[in-house]
Amino acid sequence: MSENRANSSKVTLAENSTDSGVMLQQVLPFALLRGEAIVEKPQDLFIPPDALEVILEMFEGPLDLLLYLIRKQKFDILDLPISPITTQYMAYVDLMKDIKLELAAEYLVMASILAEIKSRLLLPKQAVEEDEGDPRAELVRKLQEYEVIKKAAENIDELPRLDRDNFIAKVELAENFVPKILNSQVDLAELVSALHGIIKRTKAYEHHHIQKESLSTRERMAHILAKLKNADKKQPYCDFSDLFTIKEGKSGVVVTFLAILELIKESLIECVQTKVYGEIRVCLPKQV
Amino acid sequence: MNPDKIRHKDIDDAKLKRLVEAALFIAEKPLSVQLLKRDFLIEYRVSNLRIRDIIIAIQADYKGRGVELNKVASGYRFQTPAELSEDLAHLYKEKAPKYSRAILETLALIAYKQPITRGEIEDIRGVAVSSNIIKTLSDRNWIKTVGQKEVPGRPVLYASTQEFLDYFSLTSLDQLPALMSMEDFSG
Amino acid sequence: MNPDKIRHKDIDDAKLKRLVEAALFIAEKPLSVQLLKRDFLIEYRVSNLRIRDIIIAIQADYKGRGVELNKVASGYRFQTPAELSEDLAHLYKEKAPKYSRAILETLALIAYKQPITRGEIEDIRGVAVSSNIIKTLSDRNWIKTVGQKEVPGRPVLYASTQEFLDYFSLTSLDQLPALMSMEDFSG
Repeated sequence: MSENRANSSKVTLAENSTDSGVMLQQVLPFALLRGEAIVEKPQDLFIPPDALEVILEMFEGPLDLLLYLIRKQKFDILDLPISPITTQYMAYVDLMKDIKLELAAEYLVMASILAEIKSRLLLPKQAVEEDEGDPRAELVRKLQEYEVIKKAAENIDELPRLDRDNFIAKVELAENFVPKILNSQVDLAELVSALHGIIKRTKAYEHHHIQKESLSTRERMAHILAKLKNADKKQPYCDFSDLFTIKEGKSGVVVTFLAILELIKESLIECVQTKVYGEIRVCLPKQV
Repeated sequence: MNPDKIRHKDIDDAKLKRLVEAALFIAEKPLSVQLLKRDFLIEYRVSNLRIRDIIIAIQADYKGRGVELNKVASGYRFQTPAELSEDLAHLYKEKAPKYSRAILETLALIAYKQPITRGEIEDIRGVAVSSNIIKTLSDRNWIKTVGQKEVPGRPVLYASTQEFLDYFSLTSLDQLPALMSMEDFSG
Repeated sequence: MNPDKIRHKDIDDAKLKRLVEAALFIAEKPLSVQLLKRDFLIEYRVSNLRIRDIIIAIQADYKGRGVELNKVASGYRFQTPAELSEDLAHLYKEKAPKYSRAILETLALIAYKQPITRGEIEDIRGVAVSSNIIKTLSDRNWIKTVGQKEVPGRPVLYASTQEFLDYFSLTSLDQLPALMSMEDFSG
């Protein structure tokens, strides 16, 4: 309904209208009022302005009003009798004007179109050129096109709708339901920028010598520690040679060796040799 | 992440059926086979065909029950059958919005004549189309813009959406009621 | 209105079951026998006992399915079974908040300076490292303990994991970007 009001085609009682009503001068066919019976209005019938407004607001525009008049009179839309239709249309328009309804411009445009078609039909036949065709054709086409859509809109209105004809089944989740939390995403650049942040903040950081080359050593250090941690509780050590993987080649051996030296320096591991030329065993420091 | 890496677990038909059934009931919107796979079955190795078979089995299970599994434009959803509408509707009558003829006619034009410009709608209806009508239809997600017409002013072209079809329980535009034919005009 | 006057129509068990089932599925809240009668069965002559029997029959129908009919404080409602919660959780994926600077710095130090103790991280960062940070990174399987440092208190040593490398698509730690050269921060 509110859309109707905003529509420029609306016909509304002018504000501050002092008209208490209107005495109608001629018979006009009246519309279905909210689906109720057709009001065939006697000549002297007094129609309250509110009711008129409701009736006139039922029309979606000049095409709708024309279609109503045609259907009401059981006229053939394909052989449109322009003269009576124009008369009736004008009566409605005059009525709207009479009661100071704010008349959409489209109604007046249609009035002039009808008047023009009527005058062209009144011209002597020979004055109309052959190829000009029926002056009503364009209007008839528009009326048909509009009626198709009017009917389609009515059909759509009757389709089963959600919350009116169909209802969606809703089911609650179990009490133990916990939504899955997606892990936050981290960019490698963020990680590096975080570290740069620390470096900038910490003057003493120069001692820490973080460089690309040392990383493989540090990684190996972590590997060795993890290996020792996971070693059998009864034999909590690793043979020195087991820490090396020959497949890694010379550089791999160097990295492992540097890692072991660094771990010894930081007192993170101990190396023991039980006999001369015996296997060197690497273990975690004895617990104090 | 590689989805093939995730989809590794096997699932038997009984479990798959329970899961699909539950998913369809708790989802906020209709679920397509693709959505079911992506949102509920990501951990499982299961083919589209198998999901479709399971859906057909569930549809059969719910024949003649209080709810049925229907296909609408954007997927499958459980809803009450038409036969029960009358008994269920009276509680909800006030909730269902009514739409003005202006809105319905504009919607009909967009649905049947899409893509269409506002000017073309005004031409056929014979009156101006207020911005409120377009806004109401857009807010409901029933219409969307699908480009601009290459004529002076490059007006926006409107089309209907899947939500529009879902709302009216249709699977596609060709399920819309047929338009009046020329014979309907005589008399 | 006199309810006796309204409740006049007979309803057979099959229809009653469909209607009760549909009502329970579309209701916004759990439905008690009284609410079912008042809101959905007002037109029918039906006893509380009969409604209760129907509910028991529906509960039996849904045993082992994707949803079940449960009694809660204010009435009956359909719910997903507890066993399916984990699988269904996928639909309601929530994005965790972005990691804080503190988390990223701690992770960076563990990656570049492993094996490293919490104390050493605190020394470098100049602020305490909360247990939450360590927990977040451990839960994510990005860090692990690789032993204890032989200093007083024997603090745990942290290192990065294979998952950490996998996440960042690295094959080994030396693929981590090189830090700025020493000159850059010698001033």
